[in-house]
Amino acid sequence: MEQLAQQLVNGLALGSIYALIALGYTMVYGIIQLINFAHGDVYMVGAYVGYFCMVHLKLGFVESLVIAMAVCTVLGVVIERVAYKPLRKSTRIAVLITAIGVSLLLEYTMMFFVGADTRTYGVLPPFMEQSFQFGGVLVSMKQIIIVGISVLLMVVLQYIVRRTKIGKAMRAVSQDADAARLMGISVDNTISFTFAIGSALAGAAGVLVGVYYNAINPLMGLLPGLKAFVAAVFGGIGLIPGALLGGYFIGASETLVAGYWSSLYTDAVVFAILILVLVFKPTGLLGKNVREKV
Amino acid sequence: MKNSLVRQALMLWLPLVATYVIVLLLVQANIIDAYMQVTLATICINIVLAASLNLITGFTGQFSLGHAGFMAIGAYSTALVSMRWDSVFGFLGGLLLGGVLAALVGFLIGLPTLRLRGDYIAIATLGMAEIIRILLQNFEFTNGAAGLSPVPQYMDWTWFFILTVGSVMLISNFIRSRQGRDAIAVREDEIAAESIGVNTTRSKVLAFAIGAFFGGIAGGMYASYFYVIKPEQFGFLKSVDILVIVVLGGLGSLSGSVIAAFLLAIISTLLQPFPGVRMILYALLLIIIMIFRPQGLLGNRELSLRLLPRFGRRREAAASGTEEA
Amino acid sequence: MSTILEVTQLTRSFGGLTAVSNVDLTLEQGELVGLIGPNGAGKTTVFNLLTGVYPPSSGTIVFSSPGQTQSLGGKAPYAICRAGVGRTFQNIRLFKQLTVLENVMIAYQQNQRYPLATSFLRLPGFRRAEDEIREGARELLRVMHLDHVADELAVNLSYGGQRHLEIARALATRPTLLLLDEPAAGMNPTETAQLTELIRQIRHDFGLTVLLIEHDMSLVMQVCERIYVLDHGIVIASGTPDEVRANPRVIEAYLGEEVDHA
Amino acid sequence: MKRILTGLAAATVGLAMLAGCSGGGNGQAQAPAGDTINIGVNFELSGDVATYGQANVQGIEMAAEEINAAGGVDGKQINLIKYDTKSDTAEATTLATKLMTQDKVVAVIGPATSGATKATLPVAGQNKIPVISPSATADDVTVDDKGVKEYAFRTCYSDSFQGTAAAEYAVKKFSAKKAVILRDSSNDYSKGLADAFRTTFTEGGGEIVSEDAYAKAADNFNAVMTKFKGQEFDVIYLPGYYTEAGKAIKQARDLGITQPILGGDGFDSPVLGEQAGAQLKDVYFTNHYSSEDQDPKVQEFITAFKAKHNTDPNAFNALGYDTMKFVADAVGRASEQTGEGVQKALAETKDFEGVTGTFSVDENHNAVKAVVFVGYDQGGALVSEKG
Repeated sequence: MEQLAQQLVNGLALGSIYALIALGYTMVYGIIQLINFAHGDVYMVGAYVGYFCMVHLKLGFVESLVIAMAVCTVLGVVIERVAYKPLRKSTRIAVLITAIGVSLLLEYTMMFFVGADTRTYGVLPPFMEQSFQFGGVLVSMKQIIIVGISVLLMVVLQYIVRRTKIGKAMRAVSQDADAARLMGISVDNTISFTFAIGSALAGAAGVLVGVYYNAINPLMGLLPGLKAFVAAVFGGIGLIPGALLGGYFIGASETLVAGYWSSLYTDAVVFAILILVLVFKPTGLLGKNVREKV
Repeated sequence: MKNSLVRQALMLWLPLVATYVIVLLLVQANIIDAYMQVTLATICINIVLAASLNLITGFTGQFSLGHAGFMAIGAYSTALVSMRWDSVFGFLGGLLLGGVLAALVGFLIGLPTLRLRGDYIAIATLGMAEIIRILLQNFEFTNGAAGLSPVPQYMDWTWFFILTVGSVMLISNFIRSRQGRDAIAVREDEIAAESIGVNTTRSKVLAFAIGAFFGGIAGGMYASYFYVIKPEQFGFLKSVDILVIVVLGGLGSLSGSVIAAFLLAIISTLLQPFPGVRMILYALLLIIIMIFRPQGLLGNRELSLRLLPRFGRRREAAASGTEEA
Repeated sequence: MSTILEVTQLTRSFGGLTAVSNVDLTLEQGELVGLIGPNGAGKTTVFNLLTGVYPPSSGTIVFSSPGQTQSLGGKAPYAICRAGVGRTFQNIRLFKQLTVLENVMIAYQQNQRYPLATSFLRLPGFRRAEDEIREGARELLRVMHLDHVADELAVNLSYGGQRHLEIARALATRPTLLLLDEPAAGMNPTETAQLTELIRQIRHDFGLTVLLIEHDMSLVMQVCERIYVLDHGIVIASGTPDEVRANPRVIEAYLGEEVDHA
Repeated sequence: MKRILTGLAAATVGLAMLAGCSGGGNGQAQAPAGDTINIGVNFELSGDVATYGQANVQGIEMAAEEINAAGGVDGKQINLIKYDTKSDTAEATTLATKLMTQDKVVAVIGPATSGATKATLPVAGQNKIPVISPSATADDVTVDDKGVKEYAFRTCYSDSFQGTAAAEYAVKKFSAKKAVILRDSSNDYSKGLADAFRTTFTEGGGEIVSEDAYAKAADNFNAVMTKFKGQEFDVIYLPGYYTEAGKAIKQARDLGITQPILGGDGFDSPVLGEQAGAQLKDVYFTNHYSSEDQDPKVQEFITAFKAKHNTDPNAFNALGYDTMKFVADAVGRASEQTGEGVQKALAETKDFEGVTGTFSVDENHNAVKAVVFVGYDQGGALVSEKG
């Protein structure tokens, strides 16, 4: 029982990170139906910016987090404007290949400058190294920070999407871009804004992971990126609550599989669950079936 | 009619045999040196991979991100069988077994998932390939992460030629047949295809399984040439590499796939002297090509899945009435 | 004359919305029947139910072809097509990037099977089977006056040409019942007149029963022997063109919409 | 048919272009033959295992610069021709072929990993050019059931050697009766070490109470460590690389697991300490040398490396460095400057004094050298012990 609780706490922290990345995936997919494979690498860049701020500029955790988010925001918008916008009218598969190109470009440009070797965030402020015992379950301050910041960001996101003008524009464009354009919404700006928000969240996830595991490298974005995408599909791609659900579900199932069976099979189980979900509920757990007009 | 059949057969086989003989002689004379032979081998494998994925993604319109999984099945079958029965029959048996197993997995995975819409199939196939890789990494008989070696090398220019040309011709024959046109109809408009009596699920699963079969064959070619196979070689990035060839050449253009396989080999060779920035240049090239030529090298015409280049058809139609090559 | 199609109490709802409600409809062998109604009346949904695009929520569809009577409800579209029901689409669904000939060939080949091995290995019989398919398809193109554009891409045809091609493709499946969804939409009066003649002719030549959705009232009144009128998913009237024209409920339903045509 | 013709035409053009660009394709400037010795450097510089390849190459390049600055080998400068395998074994074979047939090298150093190295060996045999890997540890890299592979060499330990040494150490130093193993499922190095450890440990009467594995680039060891925590054992054997091991150690200690953790030379990197931080306690690993070693060779290497790269060297750096010197030494002793000559000289190497130890090449082409146990005691202080 204690072990189960401990595994779930671990899963919660991991799930928060997946959820943060999955949000960016799902929003971008929702608005331009692109599987943005470069998204995991934006997360990697966020982790490196955080590293640079904390280790070289000796900034605090919060400042570093904000700077990383800001840099990633700019990066996300630049990627969208330079690489994806010219392809707005092309097939989706062409854009996908471009996304893969951007992903490789980010990975290897980063590797060119910092090398392939792992970097560490070094010694963290003492308050972050604390941990607490709750009846046999160990909860570290870092886990609390990760979950806390993730939840805070998700609340902010929800506010932006539900309550602000730009959020409404985002929803309108994802429903029907042409209709939104007729209503006077600048579709291009809305798409850029979506990339900006998604990238900021990925940047935050990067710094949180750097702090949590204290290890970053230029290829770190590939696997979490893939899994976050799985999370997004799992919950129902294009849906913000779906990304949250998917992120936490995958975090929890990974830790449980590793804890009770074998960590050899965590990824296999995650993908198997995904295939089953797709077969029985193709639009994801929260997705609605969309009827094609005949 | 008889005459034109003979003429067509000659036009098909003469250049093929000539290519085979010329390359064979050049290899003997060492004008095509060892390095070019390896590169040629890579190209042949990539042609079969790309052609088979093109059948699934380009012709049938089913977006697959898991082709490396089929390749892995073929590679491991060929390796295991030919390591046990170290003879050309062991090699061919393993190759065939690999293709059949890959097709079987393709069938089993395709049957439930091919009902899904575009991107979901991509993710389901990605998941399938990852599961295959993880299983290979953990099975005892596949020797885990260390992989299998030494795989007996049976692939030489003759086998490469036979298997590559054979695979491409079989795929091409399939596409230009009743079943192939059904598959193309599915890509063009699934609902309309159903409405005229095409069993779309059957068509998709068939194309998927055939693509998987040839993916497996390509894997076997790989295993029997490169001595060593490891699960990590068949990861997500391998699937992406294959997809890049297909898209670069043009979705729904077999000749595009062939050309793109050559082009990427040339690009790779040109980039080799720049080890530090090789991947950066490759990534930039990929982005630039997609921005300026999103439809792939062979452009709209081939992309639009004409069975023959448009002008060719016109001319032939004019020359011989109902004749179509 | 025998009944070819008998629809009873056909109902379909999407979520809370009932698009088609308790529709009864009967077609006799060889008839040419119209299905009309204002926009959003559920006409196309009836077609989609008849052809298996959606399964019905309730009700039965019984289809009789020579030697066989079967229920179509819940069958897959391709199976319904193979049973002998062909259709066209209101929002034209051609295989745009294929040639006109290929569009028809794909439909035609569904009844001209040869095994997979023949395809792969070009076994004897391949060429003959392919020639038969191609010739059969060309013949239909001639019927639909499309033979001169056989090698054009479908997407490059004129609007009228595309509508003709849809019919040719549907004919190629060798149906006994043909469902035409607004075949004259977007055509000018001359083209419509030609099409009217063509529909009559193919019905005769191919021994078809035809169910037609049409907005153009002049066409419906001219060619149809009987008419069903649908409004809000309910059959509000049926009968000969004259009877329907005189029915006050029909006039009411059409009030403000195309009254001048009616 | 048109399409096949088109394809063929393209194929012909492609071949021609390939011939064109590969003929003049040796981008590296090559001094006229006679003044230089060409040595191939065939490593994973991008892709999955770029970390190891890049680290090896740093060592190799540093050693080559030192050799050239000191006048080269027999007055000839060493010219390194470097390629990137993209962590792909097929590409490793392709590039080895290119180095041996087009670039006319006398030896190829690399790749870093066992699978890729094995994939280049048949080519080495055909062309009679030795391949020397600094870090291909799998037992069957240099020898298989047909006997020793004539053109294969390495400067690292073989897996079974290290795994066995670790198991013996666990029994001797910690009187361990029960052990758990956590290995990296995605590389054969880890599997090889784990297998050897398991065999030796159980033969000595010990018991492996639990065994699990993680995948490469894993971040989260909480789950598996939580599972281990519920078991009774004396040591953890963690035969992985520092990239994951540092995180695993930290998470284990954070969860309150206090048993000693043993590892292999994959631990040897400053990153291990940076990741584990203050939790790097009671951790020991088999290694080639200790940075504490007062041997001037070791200290000079560490100082020079730090000056150049601004960080402490790891095992890959040191092995790469030694491999270059080892190859240069053999080239200097070779009767003729050919692959065959260098192969003979390599095989005859006796008491080569490297940073990673003084070693000789045995009949199986392994570098025979002593093992050092390096570790951090319960207070986190660096300790070392000769095996």
